[in-house]
Amino acid sequence: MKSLEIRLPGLELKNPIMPASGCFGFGREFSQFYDLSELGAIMIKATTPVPRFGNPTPRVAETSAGMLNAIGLQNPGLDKVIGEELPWLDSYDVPIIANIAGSQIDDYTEVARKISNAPNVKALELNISCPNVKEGGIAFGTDADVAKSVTRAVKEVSQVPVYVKLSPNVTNIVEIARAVEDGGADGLTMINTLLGMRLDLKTGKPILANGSGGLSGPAIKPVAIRMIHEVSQHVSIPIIGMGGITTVEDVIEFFYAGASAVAVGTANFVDPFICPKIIEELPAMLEKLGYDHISECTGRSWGKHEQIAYHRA
Amino acid sequence: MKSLEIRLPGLELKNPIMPASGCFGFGREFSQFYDLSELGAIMIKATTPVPRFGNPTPRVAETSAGMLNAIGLQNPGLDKVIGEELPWLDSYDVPIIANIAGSQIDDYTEVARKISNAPNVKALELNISCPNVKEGGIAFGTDADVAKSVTRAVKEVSQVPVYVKLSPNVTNIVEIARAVEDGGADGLTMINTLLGMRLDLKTGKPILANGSGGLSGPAIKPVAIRMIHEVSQHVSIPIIGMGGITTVEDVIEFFYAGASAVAVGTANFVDPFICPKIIEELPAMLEKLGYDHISECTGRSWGKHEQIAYHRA
Amino acid sequence: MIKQEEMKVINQKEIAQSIYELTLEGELVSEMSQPGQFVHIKTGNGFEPLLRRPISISSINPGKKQFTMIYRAEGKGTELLSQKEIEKSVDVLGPMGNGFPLNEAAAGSDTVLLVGGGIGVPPLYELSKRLKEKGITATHVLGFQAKEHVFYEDEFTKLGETYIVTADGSYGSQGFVTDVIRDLPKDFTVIYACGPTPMLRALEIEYGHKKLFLSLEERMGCGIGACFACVCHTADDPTGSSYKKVCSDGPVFRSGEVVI
Amino acid sequence: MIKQEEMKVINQKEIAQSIYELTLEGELVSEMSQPGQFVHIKTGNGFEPLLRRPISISSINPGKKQFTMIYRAEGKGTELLSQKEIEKSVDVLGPMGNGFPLNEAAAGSDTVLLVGGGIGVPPLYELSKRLKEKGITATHVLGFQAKEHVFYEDEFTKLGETYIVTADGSYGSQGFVTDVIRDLPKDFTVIYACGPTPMLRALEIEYGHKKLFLSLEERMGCGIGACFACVCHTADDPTGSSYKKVCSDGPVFRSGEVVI
Ligand SMILES: Cc1cc2nc3c(=O)[nH]c(=O)nc-3n(C[C@H](O)[C@H](O)[C@H](O)COP(=O)(O)OP(=O)(O)OC[C@H]3O[C@@H](n4cnc5c(N)ncnc54)[C@H](O)[C@@H]3O)c2cc1C
Ligand SMILES: Cc1cc2nc3c(=O)[nH]c(=O)nc-3n(C[C@H](O)[C@H](O)[C@H](O)COP(=O)(O)OP(=O)(O)OC[C@H]3O[C@@H](n4cnc5c(N)ncnc54)[C@H](O)[C@@H]3O)c2cc1C
Ligand SMILES: Cc1cc2nc3c(=O)[nH]c(=O)nc-3n(C[C@H](O)[C@H](O)[C@H](O)COP(=O)(O)O)c2cc1C
Ligand SMILES: Cc1cc2nc3c(=O)[nH]c(=O)nc-3n(C[C@H](O)[C@H](O)[C@H](O)COP(=O)(O)O)c2cc1C
Ligand code: FES
Ligand code: FES
Repeated sequence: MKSLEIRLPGLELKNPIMPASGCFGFGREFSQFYDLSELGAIMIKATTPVPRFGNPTPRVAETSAGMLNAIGLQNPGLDKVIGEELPWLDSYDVPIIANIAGSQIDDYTEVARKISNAPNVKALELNISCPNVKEGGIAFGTDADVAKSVTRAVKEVSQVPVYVKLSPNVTNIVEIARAVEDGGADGLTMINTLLGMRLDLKTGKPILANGSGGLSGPAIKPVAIRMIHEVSQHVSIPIIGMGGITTVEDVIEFFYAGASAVAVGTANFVDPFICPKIIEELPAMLEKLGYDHISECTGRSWGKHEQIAYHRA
Repeated sequence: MKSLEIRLPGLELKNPIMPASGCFGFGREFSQFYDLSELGAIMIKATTPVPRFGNPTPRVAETSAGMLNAIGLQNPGLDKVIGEELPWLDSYDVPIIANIAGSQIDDYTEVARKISNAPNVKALELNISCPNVKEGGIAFGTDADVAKSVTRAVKEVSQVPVYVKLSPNVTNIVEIARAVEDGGADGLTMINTLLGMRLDLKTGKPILANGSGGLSGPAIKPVAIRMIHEVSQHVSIPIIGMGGITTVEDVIEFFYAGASAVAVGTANFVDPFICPKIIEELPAMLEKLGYDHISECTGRSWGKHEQIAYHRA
Repeated sequence: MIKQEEMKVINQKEIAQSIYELTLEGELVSEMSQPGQFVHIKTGNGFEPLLRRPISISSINPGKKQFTMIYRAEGKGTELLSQKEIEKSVDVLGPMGNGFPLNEAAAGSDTVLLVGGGIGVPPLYELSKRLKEKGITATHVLGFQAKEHVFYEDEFTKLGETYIVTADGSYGSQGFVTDVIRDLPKDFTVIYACGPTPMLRALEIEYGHKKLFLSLEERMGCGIGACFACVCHTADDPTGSSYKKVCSDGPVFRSGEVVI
Repeated sequence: MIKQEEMKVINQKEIAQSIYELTLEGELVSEMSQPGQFVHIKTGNGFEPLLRRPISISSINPGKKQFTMIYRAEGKGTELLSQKEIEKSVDVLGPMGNGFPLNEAAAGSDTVLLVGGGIGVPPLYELSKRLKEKGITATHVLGFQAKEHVFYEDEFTKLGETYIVTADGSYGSQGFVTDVIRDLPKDFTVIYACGPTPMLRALEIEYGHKKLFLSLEERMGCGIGACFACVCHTADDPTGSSYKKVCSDGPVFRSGEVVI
């Protein structure tokens, strides 16, 4: 299994596969299916300072090779996450990446300050790209200056490295990526969901109570690959890639694009065993393709292959 | 068939179904399958001042419920389109919407001036959203000011109404839509393709010779619906909707979102009879849903239904 | 425990218009404990459709390791499911959720009513059989849109008194289940119900003061409690942040527990 | 004329490792005129995969309204195709394109060589049969990766001299088709070829001065000439804007006509 170990800022990963935020809760449900210690890391559900109920239902709708969600950052709030969820997760040998969200910069810093003290939280994932909340979320992620400020503010208070989760709903993602790198980000995670909508044939109204929602799943994979390919060649911080991963081949494609680790989101709903399955299949796939270590795949799509070096564990 | 007639600036449509630009050539190939006069209109392949070969091959790659293309605006050039293609098309009773493209504003105005004189060209479609050319194309469609200028310039020289084709690869599509409306656009067509990429598992390199390409097909439908829903409530010019339409139900959904007519792109490749099939199925679907006229569907997803009025034929 | 299994199709037949009865076999059956639980089914290969479909367990045959479900083929997923032929396999995740609490009804002292609407009828069948085993003969009030959609009348009749009501009056009495219940002479002490939300709301209004158990429906993502797609507010905090998940806390709730 | 038809599966069998021979029946067969044309197949329902797959026509039986194709199941689409069972239907669009010009070879005066590589071999079979009907016995040089991929050796041998060459030498001679051709004693006047692009390029370099017809492969969108996905430059304007479409002008081109 040596061939799968990856070292990234704050993270010593047994393997580069982790569930994506919001698609795995705080791990409890999946712990009935397999040992969470098998995972490279866990990106927990977005945490806000106070508990949130989120949006009215229906919150999900299906699309071709994808799904829309408008959960609206429902979460039990910072205190409960720190008091209950993280300690529970600490019984597993797996680093936690805490996804943090809020309506204003102070929310982010409050959550970051406190949650980064939890012993198993090894990195933060700054969610400036949630499309499903009225305030904050995506608004922070679509303006380079704002993205940079919130990154900087969080960096100042965080005890652990900070990864910034980028929204694909932008004209120029490289600009945002560079801004958050400038703001001190230790890494990027991308992509969050694309904004989408589905209407009911009978009523003409949106299927989601919230109107629009975030599109995830295989449908968005080519968009994710394109963005990671582009951004990875313009920043020098590593990228955790996500967006439509369902197979071990997809994982390789994300590495080729420029990712140094990947997260699996929607696919967990379809096959709760998907993460350990991919982890199991990875070594054989690497062997078949002739790589000794997964990190050799990073950035193969780039113009120049020398650039790969800094991503290596 | 009365229930399908739609009147839009420059266009008296027998029905609101037309093939999308680039997915139908200049109609010759499809004329072997059915009578082109059955169509509401035809959006012909992008025309540039001089002939273009386009990008190297491979130019297409498949994705989940979608495809990527990087044709690169291959076309026989303005003279040949005016001299051969349009006269040939004139033997059919169908309005032509000429998709015009270029690398600089002068290209657009040159094509617009000349092509808008062709008797069967009833409207122009200003392609400021092609993701597959180095210069021009999408660059014009991602900046509101530039989009406005090119719209204005084309409006000045065009003999027929001008529809502007919007790119979905932007942070704020409403802003661009308003800018082109300000610039004098008579209508909008949306959406063009999303930027995407696929990498080859063996080589790690992009499957498309061009690297990235435009994502079309069912995968992007929720993105199109979301954008049309939003834009249609912020402009007072009509929208011809497109992006992933494959069924009559999809057509209704686009109308609900705010479209006044629709174009079918990728689906023509899978089923060459798709346009006439949808046209045939539309009246029964309207009847089933309880509408007398297709225009009643426009904007059903909006907050207020009064707004529908101006879209009606 | 929830398991994932490729289960074998033992039988599939259309028992009413667009209504299919599907029997599957596999180890997973031994995990099924309560009536009212559901399974989460991958109806096609690949991404079309992408998500699983929740379908209630209608009857369980632990001896044969078989269970049956009854569903309406309407959308893409259920349509595909209806095409599964005998001997083929179906990807099932289950059993999911918490079903109808049997021990809330006591033989002798309780009079039990089961109320089903449309595709909410199926889980009541296993429930009624289990009640019977406990010595309780339930009364059934089953509502359907129209005659052609009625199913399992005989099966329920064998277990207890059964009233069929159709919205258009084409079979049984005309109207809603609540109309029928109002006219029933008996005084029920425990009611179990499954059906469309308006039906459940009506029952809650009229019979919320009794022991009433309602099986809810909600669009689901994961089906296991991880994605927060299927939450509802708790009744004691109707606008606050406390919640229940239909998939893992439900789908059956005691009336007054959650906002429906 | 190109037609779209749900054709019936008459037979499907694996004739070499991952190589399938599929026979379909339908009216569309009566439109098939030239060897070297292809069909465009929807291998799955719905959007998975989304696009059709181009597969050459390998032999035509107009009397029975049947045709046969031979393909390698490798990706999603061909994999699905290989699962089609007898009596099921397959959505076919065809026949597409322009095939091998039979009239370029004259009985008596011409010595004809057919060169195939891998899944480029199939269309040569109908071609060889047609040549035979014209009184021309062609020589066949067929290249494969390895022994387990070799197919139709007997069929070709019945029509004319047949040399098999494998890249790994596990069957026939070892090397490339060009190695074999160089060693053949005969002087060919007309060569028809279908196979991977590097093979076609090598043939063009060595035999471009002869009558050489090459069947090209390119990723396709529409398959009918409307989308400009499959174009190649013409040889007389290799960097200009003139072009040919592989799907509708080809897939067979005369050597020197287009840049390959
Ligand atoms: C706990 C539970 C138990 C159920 N038991 C049964 C049963 O025994 N028999 C039966 O016929 N139906 C049952 N349903 C409803 C059934 O899940 C839907 O009819 C089915 O998901 C529709 O899928 P489709 O592919 O036909 O429709 P589509 O419209 O293609 O579905 C699109 C999406 O919407 C979801 N969806 C659509 N309708 C519903 C619905 N009513 N409830 C939840 N999600 C929906 C689908 O799951 C899918 O994600 C149950 C639902 C729940 C939540
Ligand atoms: C004119 C023509 C005739 C052909 N005849 C045959 C034949 O007789 N037997 C045979 O086995 N194969 C033939 N091929 C190749 C065949 O089309 C591909 O093997 C097939 O499309 C691969 O599909 P897939 O789903 O297995 O692979 P995937 O990798 O899933 O395909 C993904 C996409 O790439 C395209 N693609 C992948 N490989 C090729 C290729 N080599 N050529 C063109 N498109 C490709 C597919 O069509 C699809 O759009 C022919 C190709 C062309 C252009
Ligand atoms: C139901 C659902 C909930 C999500 N919640 C969050 C969240 O709380 N925070 C976040 O950063 N991303 C969230 N996401 C986005 C995912 O983490 C991921 O970026 C996205 O879904 C793309 O990956 P996928 O296609 O593999 O799902 C959510 C996605 C889904 C489907
Ligand atoms: C092969 C191909 C070529 C295209 N060429 C053009 C073009 O020349 N001009 C243009 O405005 N749009 C072009 N498009 C975009 C389509 O017109 C349409 O906006 C897009 O494909 C979304 O619709 P669809 O999902 O129905 O295909 C092209 C699309 C495809 C797939
Ligand atoms: S469906 Fe995911 S929490 Fe209930
Ligand atoms: S595949 Fe469309 S032009 Fe050839």
